[in-house]
Parts: sequence; C-alpha cells; structure tokens
Amino acid sequence: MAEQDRRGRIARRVTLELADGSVVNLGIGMPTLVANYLPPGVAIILQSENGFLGLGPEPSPEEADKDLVNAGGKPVTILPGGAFFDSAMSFAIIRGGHVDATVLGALEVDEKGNLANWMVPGRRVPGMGGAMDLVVGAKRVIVAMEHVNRDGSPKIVRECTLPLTAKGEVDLIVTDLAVIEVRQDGLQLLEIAADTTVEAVLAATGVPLSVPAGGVPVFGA
Amino acid sequence: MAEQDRRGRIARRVTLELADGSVVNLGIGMPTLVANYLPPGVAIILQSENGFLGLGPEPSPEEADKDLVNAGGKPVTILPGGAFFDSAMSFAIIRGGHVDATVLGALEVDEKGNLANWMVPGRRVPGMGGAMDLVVGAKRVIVAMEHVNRDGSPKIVRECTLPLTAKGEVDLIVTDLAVIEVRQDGLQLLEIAADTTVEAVLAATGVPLSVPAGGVPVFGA
Amino acid sequence: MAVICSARQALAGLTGGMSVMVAGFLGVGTPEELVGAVIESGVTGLTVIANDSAFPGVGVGRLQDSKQIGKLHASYIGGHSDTGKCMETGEMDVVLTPQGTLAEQIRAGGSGLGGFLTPTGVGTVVANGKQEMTVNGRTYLLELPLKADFALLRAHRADAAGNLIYRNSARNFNPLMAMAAEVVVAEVDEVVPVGAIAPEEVMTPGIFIDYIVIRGEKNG
Amino acid sequence: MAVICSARQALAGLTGGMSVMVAGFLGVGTPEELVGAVIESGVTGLTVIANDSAFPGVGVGRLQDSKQIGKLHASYIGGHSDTGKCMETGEMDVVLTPQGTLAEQIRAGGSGLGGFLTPTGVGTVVANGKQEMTVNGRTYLLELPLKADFALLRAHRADAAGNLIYRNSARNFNPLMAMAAEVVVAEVDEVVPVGAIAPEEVMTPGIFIDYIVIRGEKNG
Repeated sequence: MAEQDRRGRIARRVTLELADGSVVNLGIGMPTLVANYLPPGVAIILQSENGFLGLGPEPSPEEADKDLVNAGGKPVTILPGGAFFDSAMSFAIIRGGHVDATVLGALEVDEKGNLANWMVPGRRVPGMGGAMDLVVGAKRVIVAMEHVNRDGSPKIVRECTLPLTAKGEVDLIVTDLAVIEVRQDGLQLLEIAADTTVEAVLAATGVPLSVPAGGVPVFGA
Repeated sequence: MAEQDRRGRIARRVTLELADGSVVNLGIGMPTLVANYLPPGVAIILQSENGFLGLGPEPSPEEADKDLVNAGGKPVTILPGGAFFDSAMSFAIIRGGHVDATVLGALEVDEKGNLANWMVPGRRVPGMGGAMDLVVGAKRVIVAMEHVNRDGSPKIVRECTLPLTAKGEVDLIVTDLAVIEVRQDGLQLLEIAADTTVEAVLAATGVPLSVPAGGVPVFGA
Repeated sequence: MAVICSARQALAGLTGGMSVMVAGFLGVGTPEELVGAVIESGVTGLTVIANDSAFPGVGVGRLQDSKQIGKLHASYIGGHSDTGKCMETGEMDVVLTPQGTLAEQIRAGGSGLGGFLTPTGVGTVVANGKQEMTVNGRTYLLELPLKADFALLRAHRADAAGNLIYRNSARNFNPLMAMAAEVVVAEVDEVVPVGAIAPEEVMTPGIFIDYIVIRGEKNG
Repeated sequence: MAVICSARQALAGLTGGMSVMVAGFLGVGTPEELVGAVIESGVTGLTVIANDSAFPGVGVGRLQDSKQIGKLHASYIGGHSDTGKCMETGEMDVVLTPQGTLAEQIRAGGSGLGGFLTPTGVGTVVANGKQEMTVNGRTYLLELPLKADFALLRAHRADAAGNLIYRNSARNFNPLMAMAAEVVVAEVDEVVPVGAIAPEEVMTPGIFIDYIVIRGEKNG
C-alpha cells in the first residue's frame, strides 16, 4: 500500500472519532489531512494554536493573506463564525480543556499513554511548540501515525525511550494497521485494518496488546 | 472651613502630583473630585477598574448609558482614545504597574505607609473591591483624606489598628491640613495648608513628623 | 454548539447546592432574566461567584433578597446590607476576595492553571490560611482557581454560533466566566446570523456557550 | 503617550545584552522594520523572547542570521537550523518552553503576577529544575514571569493615542508583549486620528505604547 493511501486510511479512520460540532486541533503534517476526510453531515471547528477558531481550507495563491496562516505557517482561511485571539487566550482554550480532541503524530507511544513526539536527542531538537499544552489540555488525545518506523521497528512500545511530550495523556492510537485504546491496564486492540491480521499487528507492536475474545472488527476496507 | 472647601483644597493639591499624560485611578468618593481640578494643559488618562481607560465626565441624564458606569456604579462617559476590556485585563493593568498613580481615601495611614481603608470590624465590612490590587499595583499611591476623624482623633497614626488594605505601599498623604511623604525613616512634612500652623498639624497627627529645618511651604492659599 | 432556548430550559440542570458564576459589576453586565429564572427555580444553597452582591432588587442582589445563596465569593458587598448581616450571623459563608484576584481566579479556572502568585493581599487578612511564596525577593500569595457548574452571562449580541459581543463596561467578568463553567448560558439582546460578527470583533468565542437566551422572549 | 518616530529613534536606548521581546509566529506578526533596525544597531548578546526563530531571513530568524542573540526563549526553533546548531555548540543559550507556558509567562510579567501553576510539562524535561506543586491532587509546575527591556510589536493600525489593532492571526504574542516590557515599540501600517478606533475595537490600549513606527517611512 502506498504511503499516501496509508495516510488517507488513517485520516479517514480518525474522522470517526470526531463528533459533529466538536472543537479539534489537528497537528502539523498528516493529522492535517483529517479535515479532508470528514463524512457528510459532520462539521468540526478547527482550532489553530497561533490564534483562531474556525480554520478553513487552503486559499488559492491569489487569495492567500500573509497575516492568516496555520500553526505550520502555511496560508489558510477562516470560516464564517470563526474568531481571532491572542496566544494567551489560544492556550487558555487548549490548557483549559475547551478542545475536545487533538490529533497528533508521534515518534513513540507507550502502554502507559506516554507520548514522545518533539525531539530526538543529538539529532533534531525543533522545540515542542504547542504540542505539550495540547496533549495535556485536550479532552481526548488521538495519535495518528504509521504503525512502524521506516526500518520496521515498532513505534508503539512498552516504555518511551525518547524525551516525553507528556505523561499518560494519550487516549487512542490510530495507525495504518490498527486502532488501539490506551486503558488503565494497558493497550487494547480495538480494530485492525482490512488488509492485515491480528498476528501481524501484534508482531509489529513493541508491547503486548489485549485482543478481544470474540474477534477484532475491521476498518479501512 | 466648610467640608466642601476642604475637599476641594485636597483635590486641587493632589492634581499637582499628576503629570500630563499619566494613567490614574481615582477612588470612589472624594478622590473622584480630583478630575475636576486639573490645571489647564494637564490631561490625565483615567482608568476605571470595572473595565476601561479614558473615563470621561458625568453625562446628562438623557445621555446616560446603563452599560457605561464607573467603579461606583455611577453613569459616566468614555473619551475618544479610550478602550474597553474585561476585568482580568483591567487588573493586569493595575497589578502590572501600568497605572502611574492611584488616589484613595483612608480610614488610617501609618508611618510605615500601611493603609487601612476597607473595613471596620463589627461595623462595616463592604469588601475591598479593587482597592487592594490598586494599592499594591499602582506606581504611586496617594492617600487623599481629611486630616482627622469627625471626633478630632488622628487618622495618621504610628501603627494602623484597623485591618490593612496593603502593607507599606502609601507614598504620599494629602489632607486639608498637610502634605506628608512616607519615607523609609518615617513621615516627612512637606507642606502645610495656608490656614494652619506646623504646631497644629503636629497636634492633629498621631505620630511625630519630620519637619524641614528651613520652614514648611504652604499650599491651598 | 449554542442552543437558543428559554431561560427556564437553559437552567433546567441547575439544582440546589450547585456553584454559579454570575457576571456583572454592580448589576451592569448581569443577566437579569437568567437571575429571574434562578429565583423561579427556587433552588437554594447555591455557591455564587460574582464581583459583588449589587443592590437590593438588582443583579446578584436579587439572589441575596431571595436567600438562595449559601456561599458567596465576591470582592464587594457594600451595596446590599443583607450580605454583611448574613455573613455576621453565619447564615451565609462570604469569601471576600480582592477584585483582581477574583478575576484572575476565574481566568485560571477557565485556563487550566492550578493557581497563580499575586502580591495583592500580602500582609492583610486576605493572606490568612494561604501559602506565601517568595520569588525574586518579593512575597506573593498562592491563589487557587475557581470553576463553577453554571455561568450566567449578559451579552449584547450573539451570532448563531454563540460568538458574543458585549457593550461598553458591561463586559467586565463576562468573558472570564464564559470559560470557567460546565454549562454556560448567555442572555443577549439579539442573535444575528453566522458571519454577521467578524472574526476580529468576537469578544467571546462561541465554543464556550451552551445556551443563548434572547431577552424578552417567552419561548418555552 | 506614544511618540511617532523612526525605527532608529525608537530603538536608541537599546544596548548590548538587553532583553528584547519580538512578537510574531513564524514571522507573521513580527515587525520586520524594527528587526532591521536592531540589526543596523549592531548590538549583540541580546536575550530574545519570541515564540520561534522563524526562518533564515524572516522575522526573528534575521537576528539569528546576524548572530545578535545570546540567549533565546522560544517554543519552536525547527524553522532555522542555525538555532539548534548554536544551542548544541553552546554559542547560544536556548530555553525551550511550551508555547502556552511562554505566552503565559509573558502575560504574568505584564500583569504583576509572580508566577503560575501549569500542568504542561509535568513528567518531561521541561520540569527539570522547576518546583512542582500539587493542588487538588493534580501536579503542576511553577513557572515564573518574563519581562524585557524592549518589546517590538507589529500592528496594523494605531491611533495617535497608541491604541492598536492587529490583523487576523498576526495578533498572536503582540498584545501580551505590549504589557511586559519597559520600552514598547509598535511598527504599524498606518496611524489614524484619536477617535477613529472605537473603544470596543481596541486590542491593545495605547497606554502601553512608547513609540510608533510607521512602515516604509524614513523619518529619522
């Protein structure tokens, strides 16, 4: 399966977690795609941590406004009903629990719901931006990522080895292979992708998953 | 001297402490009068702690707007160049040191610059409103009050007996009898009113004042 | 998303002993129809968080009149003599808080902060029972956040998405309380279509608002 | 009261080693002419407080290019690879701070607060060396306020009293930094007469602004 298809599958599956009318912050990169796959009848309100609610689609080059960008610095639009505010208000919204869900990528997630997604010591230290506040503040934290690294090693592990973004805050992991819930007693396999098997998912995961006795539903068919 | 004249004298003297363009918060009651006595060429920006800058004069009854009142709940106006904001911003301005001077009344002031002006235990407990923030936050705290209580007892004392509004924050005391500065080493008599004597001021004050050797300037003539 | 309904419907979930933030400053910026609906509901023992108890017959003062308040957080109670009396007799628990601290407590509640350090109140009775901390040589009090079950707001205009605009000095505690309660109800003069309030004009984003009650309408 | 002058005049008091807040988010809302004047001034060893080091040739990134920064407080440095390199070599001291914490630190600085408790960063390297406090069973970090000698803002419009309006998402850190520095300079597109900005439209009150620099004017 091509990377683009895998990313589309992840994004499409994530949309099922987002209720109509909910306030969502989508991380830079793949999570941004989620907005493109919303089913008809489901409208979400996107929060952009650089200071507004009502993030709309990318403008045409002629319509781009230098003063209207997303958290990645890319030109965007604002929908009717949106609102601009300053950075303190933006993070009051985030930290105060007013964002229903945030969708972010990850370098590593572990069975305690710990997340590492902001730095690789000695290699890349871009800074955490708003990620630490988002992961701590959003009511629901959904990690959307490929199931394994390029070298095939697992990104879902027993214990994160990279510096954490936040401790115990991840609620759900959606990958190209599986949907996994973080529970008090560990990771629960909820669904597997149509083109894989439970055995393959378990083999690609660095920590045991609880598998429901009655069989695992399939997504992404 | 009639009470009204004494109050006018105090207010007029206070205006000499206020630089053109400075941001000032005037307490409810007598301090409010200060705005009426500003000399020509001196414009100050009045802050109203219920949420705006640019407090203007009282409107005519027809022009009164129910949504535009001062901190005493009385109808006022806002001048061109003013700005409305919420209560958190209002006190960010006050606590953050962005108010150049506040002028307040007092029940008691002592030689350490302690101020009591918000309650008399067992008698009157109206609450502190914004006074505690103002006294702590304003760059300069000017107490404007009659020199003595109605029964002639001093309001300027060695140590406040009433519950404090703030500790060591008063900079200057302006009364109908004297102008007194709070210094590290105690209270300094700066000026006396035209119709009194140094001896009378000292007798009406509950704590010794330092008196300048070369004579004391006169105000309110 | 904000639902337009009657005051009674908006307050259907309000029960005795709950905490309620009521916006306003001496009655200005207080939603009088929502206060009226609280009175009609007859619930008692409320913990009310408000700047002041206003005056008899006005704003929060009406809840003082109706004796529905069990505990009051306020900065000023001098406009309604009953509040002071009930505080003395112990009929009501009154927490007197400097206005700036009260505003910041509500902001902290809505912003997910666990508290803040303020110099206000150091060396006064306000410091009693509170932790003092010294930062860079200055002493501060640690003040804790406030949240509530309900927040009752008064705005001038809402759009259908719940975005709010306040008039003049009626803004005061409204934008802060909008963020600090489970259920947020805004009493407004009018509702305009989405898009009629520009994104840079919005004073409180609609995501905070659960119910909009239009003044003077008996729609429920 | 705000004085209209050239960028050079506005920054006359800026000397080496001072602290400077620079508003903006990846260059959006950053006063490029004021940044240019800092570069022209040649001062070095600045402590810069900004959301990010933007990109080479853009916004705060230009001060990275010109090597005038001794210490940087930022939440994101991934757009300018030199910042990370200088951090590694020790050439620059970089304090990486979660964006919400950074915004709140600046707000605290401007608001006279001695600090605040945030849950962000607990259990991460951000907690290193910071005091942890538990309130109502939840753990928080005590974060301290930030202030600066200068704040450099980018607004769209000012009135002659210094009241500011920002455009769209260019608002970001501007209103916060406006309150947190000794000398505050706003670079604007235009200045309108007092009264042309209504009191309810003002985003930053003029009392915070010391100097207004009109873009594209070489008046000094």
